[in-house]
Amino acid sequence: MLVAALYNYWIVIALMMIGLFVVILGGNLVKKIIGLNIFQTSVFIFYISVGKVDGGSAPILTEGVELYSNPLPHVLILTAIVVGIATTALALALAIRIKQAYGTIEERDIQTRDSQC
Amino acid sequence: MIGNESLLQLALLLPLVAVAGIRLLGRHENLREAVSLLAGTALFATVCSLYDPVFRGELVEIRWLELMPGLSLAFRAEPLGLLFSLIASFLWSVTTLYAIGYMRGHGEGNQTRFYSLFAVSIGAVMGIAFAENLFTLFVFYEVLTLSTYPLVTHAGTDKARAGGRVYLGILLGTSIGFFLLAIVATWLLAGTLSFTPGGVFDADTPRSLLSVLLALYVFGVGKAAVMPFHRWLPAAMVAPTPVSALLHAVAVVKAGVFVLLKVCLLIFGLDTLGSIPATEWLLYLAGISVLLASVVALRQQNLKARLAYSTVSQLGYITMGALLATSAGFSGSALHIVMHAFGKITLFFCAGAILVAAHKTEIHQLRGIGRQMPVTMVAFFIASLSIIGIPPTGGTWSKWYLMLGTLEAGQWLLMALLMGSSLLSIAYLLPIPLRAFFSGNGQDSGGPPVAIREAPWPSLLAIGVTTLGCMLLLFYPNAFYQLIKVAL
Amino acid sequence: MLAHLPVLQVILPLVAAPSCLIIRKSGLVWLFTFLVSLAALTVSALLLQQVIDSGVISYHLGGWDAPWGIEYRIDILNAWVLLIVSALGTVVLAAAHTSIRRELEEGQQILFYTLYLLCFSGLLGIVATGDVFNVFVFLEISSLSTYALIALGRDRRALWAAFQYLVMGTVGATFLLIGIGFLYMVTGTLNMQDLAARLPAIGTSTTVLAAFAFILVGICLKLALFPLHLWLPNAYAYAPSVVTAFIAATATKVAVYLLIRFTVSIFGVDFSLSVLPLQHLLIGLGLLGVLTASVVAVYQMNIKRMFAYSSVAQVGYMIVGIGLGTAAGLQATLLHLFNHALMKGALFLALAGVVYRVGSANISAFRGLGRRMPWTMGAIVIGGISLIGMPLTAGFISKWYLISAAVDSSHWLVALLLVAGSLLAVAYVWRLVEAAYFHSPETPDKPADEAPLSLLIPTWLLALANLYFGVDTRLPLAVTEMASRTLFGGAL
Amino acid sequence: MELLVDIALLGLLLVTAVAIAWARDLLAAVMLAGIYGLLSASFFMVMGAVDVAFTEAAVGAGISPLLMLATLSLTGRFQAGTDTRRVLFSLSLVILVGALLVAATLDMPAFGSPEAPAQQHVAPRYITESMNEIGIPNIVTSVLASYRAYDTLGEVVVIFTAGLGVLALLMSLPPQGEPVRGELLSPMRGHRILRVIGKILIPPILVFALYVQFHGEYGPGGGFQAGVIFAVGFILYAMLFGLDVVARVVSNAVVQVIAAVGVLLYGTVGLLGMLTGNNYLDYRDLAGDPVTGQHIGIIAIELGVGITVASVMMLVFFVFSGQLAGRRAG
Repeated sequence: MLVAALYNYWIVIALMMIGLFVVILGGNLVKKIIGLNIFQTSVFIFYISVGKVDGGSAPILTEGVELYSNPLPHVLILTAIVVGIATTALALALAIRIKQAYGTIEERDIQTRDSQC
Repeated sequence: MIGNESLLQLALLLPLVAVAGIRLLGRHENLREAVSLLAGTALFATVCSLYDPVFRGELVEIRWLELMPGLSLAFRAEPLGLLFSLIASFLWSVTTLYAIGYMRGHGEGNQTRFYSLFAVSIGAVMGIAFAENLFTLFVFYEVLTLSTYPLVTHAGTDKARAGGRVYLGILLGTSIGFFLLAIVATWLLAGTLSFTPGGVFDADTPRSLLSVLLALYVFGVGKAAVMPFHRWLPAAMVAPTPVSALLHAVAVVKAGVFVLLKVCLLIFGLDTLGSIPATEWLLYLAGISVLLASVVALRQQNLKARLAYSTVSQLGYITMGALLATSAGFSGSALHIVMHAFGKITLFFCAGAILVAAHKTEIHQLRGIGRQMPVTMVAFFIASLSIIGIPPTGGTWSKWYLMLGTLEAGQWLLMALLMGSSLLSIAYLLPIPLRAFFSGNGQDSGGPPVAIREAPWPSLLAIGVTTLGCMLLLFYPNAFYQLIKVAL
Repeated sequence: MLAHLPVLQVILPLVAAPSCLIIRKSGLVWLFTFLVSLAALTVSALLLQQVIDSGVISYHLGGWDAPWGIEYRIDILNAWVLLIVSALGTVVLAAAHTSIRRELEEGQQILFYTLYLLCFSGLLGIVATGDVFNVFVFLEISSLSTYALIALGRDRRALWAAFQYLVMGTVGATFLLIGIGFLYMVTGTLNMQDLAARLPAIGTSTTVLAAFAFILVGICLKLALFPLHLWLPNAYAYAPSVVTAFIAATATKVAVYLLIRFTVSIFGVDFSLSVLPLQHLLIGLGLLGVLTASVVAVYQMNIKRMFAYSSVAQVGYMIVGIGLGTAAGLQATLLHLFNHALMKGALFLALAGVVYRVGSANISAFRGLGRRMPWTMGAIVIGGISLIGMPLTAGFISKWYLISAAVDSSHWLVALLLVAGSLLAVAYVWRLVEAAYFHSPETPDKPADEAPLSLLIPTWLLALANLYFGVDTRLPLAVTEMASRTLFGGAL
Repeated sequence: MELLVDIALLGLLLVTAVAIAWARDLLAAVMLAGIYGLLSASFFMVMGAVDVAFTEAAVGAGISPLLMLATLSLTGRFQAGTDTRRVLFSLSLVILVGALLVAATLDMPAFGSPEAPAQQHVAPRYITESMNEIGIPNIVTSVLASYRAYDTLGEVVVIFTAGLGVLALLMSLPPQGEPVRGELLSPMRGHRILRVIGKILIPPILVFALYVQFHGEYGPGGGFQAGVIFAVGFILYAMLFGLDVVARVVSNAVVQVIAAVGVLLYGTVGLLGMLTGNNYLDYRDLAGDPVTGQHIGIIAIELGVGITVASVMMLVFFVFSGQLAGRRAG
C-alpha cells in the first residue's frame, strides 16, 4: 500500500539525486548543466505528482466533469520551467565564454589554469 | 569669568583646536610649534583652574551625546581624573618644548603629522581623564591607541612597522577582547556604566562573576602592561624619544593604570574589591609582574629597552596598590602615577638627549659620557633616585604609601617583594649615571674621539624642568595628596 | 498613490528595466536608472514611515484575496530591509557611471544598467512579498541578473566564478523549491501568513522537517553561510567593482532576511529554535564562519577577495544573532544587517576607486596609496574601523548589541569568540592600512591622483553614514527593536 | 491503466537519467536529455497537466537540446574522465540528501489522494469559482494570468533577464566587423528538399503559434507556448535560409526592443489596473463588467508574454549561432 502511494515520489527522488550527482560530480560543464536540468525537471515531476487527483481530468472546465487535477501546481511549474530554460541558456552562454577564455570546459583543467596565474 | 562646565569643554576641545592649528600652519615650522606650545600651556592653565571647584566637590559635568539609551558620551571633572589631566597637560607642554629640540636636532621627517597626532593623543588623554562613564572612557582609550600607532611607526622602517604591529595588536586585542567584554558584562549586571563612588554592583552580585570581571578588566586594560600583556611597551620603543617619553612613560601607560584605579574605586568600590576572591590572585600576578620586569630590565643593554621594562615594573606597583583595596595602597598608587611620570619622563628625555647629541643607544657606550653631558647625566641620576624612591625626590612618598598599603592589608610577602624590586631598580638604574661619571671613556675602539656636546637648548630646558619637578615633589606633594583624599 | 506603495517599490525598477533598452544612450540610461532607484528609495522611506505609523500593510496583487492571489505584506522587518536595499542600491548606482564606463565596453553598458535594475527589483521583490512561491520567482530574477553581472568582470576568472555561482545558486533555489513544494503539500497554501497559521497544527511530521531543512540549506547557499560560501569570494573578487559593492551590500542581506522570515515568522521560533537543534547549529556554523573566514581573509593578497571573506565572516555574526534565539539577538542581527551594508558598501566603493586609478586590487598596489589617494584611503580606514567595531562607528553598535545579547543569554564563550572575530578583523584591516600609510609607494613621487568625484562622493556618503549611525542611533535602534519585538511577540 | 502508464513512464525516465549520467559522449547525453524532456512531457500529460506537458515538450525536448547542441559544437563533444574520490564524495552526499527526502515522504499524503491538504485548501476555489470570476474554461490560464498573474510577470522578467544576460555575455565576441558568408550560417542551405518542406511548413507553424496564443483560454496553450513556437518558426527559417536573411527581416537591436516591449506591455496592463482605481494587475474594471475586463486583461498580458518569449528565444538562438558562425569564419 505504502509503496503504491509513494511510488511516484520515490522515483522522483531517485531522479533528483541522479541530477544532483551529475552536478556535484563536476567534470564537463555542459554535463553539469544537463545534470542541473534533470534535477530541476524531477522537481517539476514532483510538483505535478502532488497536484494529481485520482480520476481527475485536466483542469479545463468541461460540462459534466466534477473532478479535476489541482491546477495550482501546474501554474507554478509552468513558471518554474521557464526559469529552468532561462538558467540553462545563461549557463550555456557562460560555458561558451569559458571555452573561449580558458580553452576548455573541464572543471579540473579550469581550476589548474586558474591556480597557475 | 568662565563657568566650570565651559572650562571642562575647553580642556577637551583645546587639543582639537591645536590639531587644526598645526595642520593649517604645517608649512611654517616656528608657527606650528608655537601653536603646540601655546595650546599646551593653555590646556594646563585650564585644567589648573578646574582644581578649586573639584577640590570643593562641585559637580562639573557635561554631556555630548547619547548613543543609545543609557550609553552616552559624557564627562565629569572628579579628583582622580583631575590629577591625571594635570600631569598629562603639564608634561605635554614640557615635552613639546623638548620635542622641538629633539625633532630638529635629529632631522625627523613628517613633523606636522607628528605634532598633530601628539595633540590628538593628549585630547584622548583628556577624554579618558574626565570620562563620566566606562563607555566614554573606552572610546577615548581606543582613540589613544589609534592615534599613537602612527607615532610608534613614525620611522616607517620594517622594524618600526613590526613594532607597530605588536603595539596595535596587543592594545587593540586586549581592549576589544577583554575590556569591551567586561564593559558589556558590567552594563548587563549593573545596568549602568557611570563611575559611582562606592561602586555600581549590588551586594548580592555573585562574587565569582565579579572575579571573572575583575580579571577581564585587569587584562583588558592592556595599557597597564600587566604581564603577560606587556610586550607592546618594549615594542613601542622604536618610536622617536619624545613619543616614548610622553606617551610611553606618561600618557598611554598612565592612562592604563588610571583606568584600573578608576575601575577599582568607582566601579567595584574598595570594599567590594576586597571581598572578591580573585583580587588576591591578581595581586600576586601584579607582584610577579613587578619582579620579573625588574629582572628583565637588568638584562637589557639598550637604554630605552631598559627604561621600558622598568616602566612595566613600576606599573605593576600601581596596579598592585589599587588591588590592595586599602586607602593607603590606593593613595600610594595614585601618587605613584605622578611621581613615576616625572621621573620616567626625565629619564627618557635624557636618553633622547644622548641619542641626539652623541648618537648612542646602548648602555655600554655611555661610559664616561658624563663629562661631555654633565647636565643630562645629573638629571638622569636624580630621576633614577625618584624611580627607586629615595630622597631627595618625590618618589619617596609613593613608595612609602605603597609599603604602608601592604602593611595595612597584611600582605607581608608583597611587602618583601616591593623591597626586593626596589633593590633591583637600584641595580638597573644607578650604574648608568655612575659609570658615566666615574669610569673611563667607553670608546675603546681607538677611533678619533668625537666631540660631544649637550643636547639643543629646548631639550635641555625641558630636562631641567622635569628634574626640578622630581625634587620639588618631595616637598610639595600635598596638592596631589589632598586631591586623592577627596577622591577616597 | 500611497496605497500602492508596496507594489510600486518593486514595479518601478522592474518596468523601468526594459525601458532602458528603448532609451539606448548609455549616459541617459544611467541617469534614468539612477532616477528610478531614487524613486524606489523614496518609496521605501515612505513605506517605513507608513508601517511605523499604522502597522502592517497588506497589498493584494490583482485584487485577489490572500491565499488565492499573491499578497505583498510589509511589516516593519521587510520595510527595514527594503530601505537598506534601496538606499545602498541607489548610492552604488550613483557611483556606477564612471567606473562602468572604464570597465565595460560601450555596448555592454546599457545591458549592465538593465541587468542592474532587474537585480535591484528582484531583491526588492523577494523582500516585499508575502508568498513563498513568489519569493522563488524573484529570487531567480535577482540571481540570473547577478550571474550575468558578475560575468561582466574583465578577468576571465569572473566567468568561472559566475558559473560556479550559477550552479550553486540554482541548486540552492531548487532546494528552496523542493521545500516550498513540501510545505504546499502538507498545507495546501503558499501564503506566508496562511502557512504560519496552518503549520503548528501539523506539528513535526517528517515532511515539515524536511521542508525546513531544504529551505534552510537553499537559503544558506545564497547566504554564503560557512561552509556553503565557496562561491562567494571569487564572485566578489572578479566581478566589476560596482557590482561587488552592490551585491555585497544587498544580496546577502536579503538572504539573511529570508532566513529570518522563514525561521521566525513562518515556522515560528518555537519550532525553529526549540524543537530542532537549530540553535546550536546556527551558533556553531556562524562562529565557525566568523573565525575561519576571518583567518582566511588575513592571508588574501587580493583585497577584494579579502573583504569578500570578511563578508562571509560578517554573515556569521548575523547568523549567530539569529541562533541566540532571543529578541535581543535578533535585534543585533537586524542592526548588523544595516551597518554591515554601510561598511561593505563604503569599502567596496572605495576599492572601485582604487581599481579605477591603479587598475588592481592587489595588496602591493596599495603601497603608499595613503598619499596618492588620501580621500579614498580615508574612506577605507573609516570603513575598516567600522568593520572592526570601534566605538563611534556603526560597527560598534551592532557588535555591542550582539555581544550583550550573547552575554545576556549566558553564552560567554560565544561572546568571547565573537570578540576574537573582531580581533581577526583588526589583523586583516590593518594589513591594508599599513601598506597604504607606512610603506613607500613602488613608484614614489607620483602626484596625488584621487579617484574621480563621481566615485568619491558616494563612497564618502557611505563612510560618513558609518560615522553618523555610530553616533545617532535612534532610527536603526527604534526600528530594529520594534521589528524584533513584533517578530517574537507574534511568534510566541 | 493510468497507473501502469505512470509506472512505465517513470521507469523510462529513470533509465534515461542513468544513461545520461553514464554517457561520456556529450552529444548522446544531450539527445538523451531531449528524450528525458519528452518523457516528462508525456508524464505530465498522463497527470492531466496538459499546459505543462505542452511547455515541457517545447522546452525540454525543443529549445533546450537545441541550445545545448549549439554549445557542444563550440565546446567539443567528449568529456574527460572523473576521479574516483570525487565520485565517492558526490555519491555519499547525494545518498544523504536522498535519505532525507525518502524520510520526508513517509509522512506525506498518499499520491493522488483527493483528501490531501494540497487539494483541500486553496485550489478548490480556483476550480469552483474561476468560471464566475474570470469566465474562461482553462483554469490554469485563469490562475496563471489573473489569480497569480504577478508570478507570471516575474516569469516573463526571468526570461527577459536571461536573454539580456546571454546577450551581454556573447555579444562582444566575435568582433562584429567582418561580414560572415551566408552559407556558413545555414548548414542546411544545400538541402533542397528540406528547404521546400520548410517553405511549406513555416507559415502553418506561425499560424499555429497565433492559434496557441489566443486559444490559451479555452484549451492548453498561451503566451509562453505560442512564443516558443513562433520563435521556432523563425529559427527553422534561419537554419534553412541563413541567419543573414533573417537578420535582414529583424535585426538584433529590433528584437531587443521587441522583447522589452513585451515586458512593458505586461507591466503597463498592470498599471492600468491601478489607473482604474484597483490594485496592480487587477483587470476587472478594464471593461464594463468584471468578466470582460478579466478577459481583456488576460489577452493583453498573454500577448506580452508571447512577444517577449518569442523575441528572447530568437535573440538567444541568434547570439548562439552568431558564435558558431564566428568560430567557423575564424
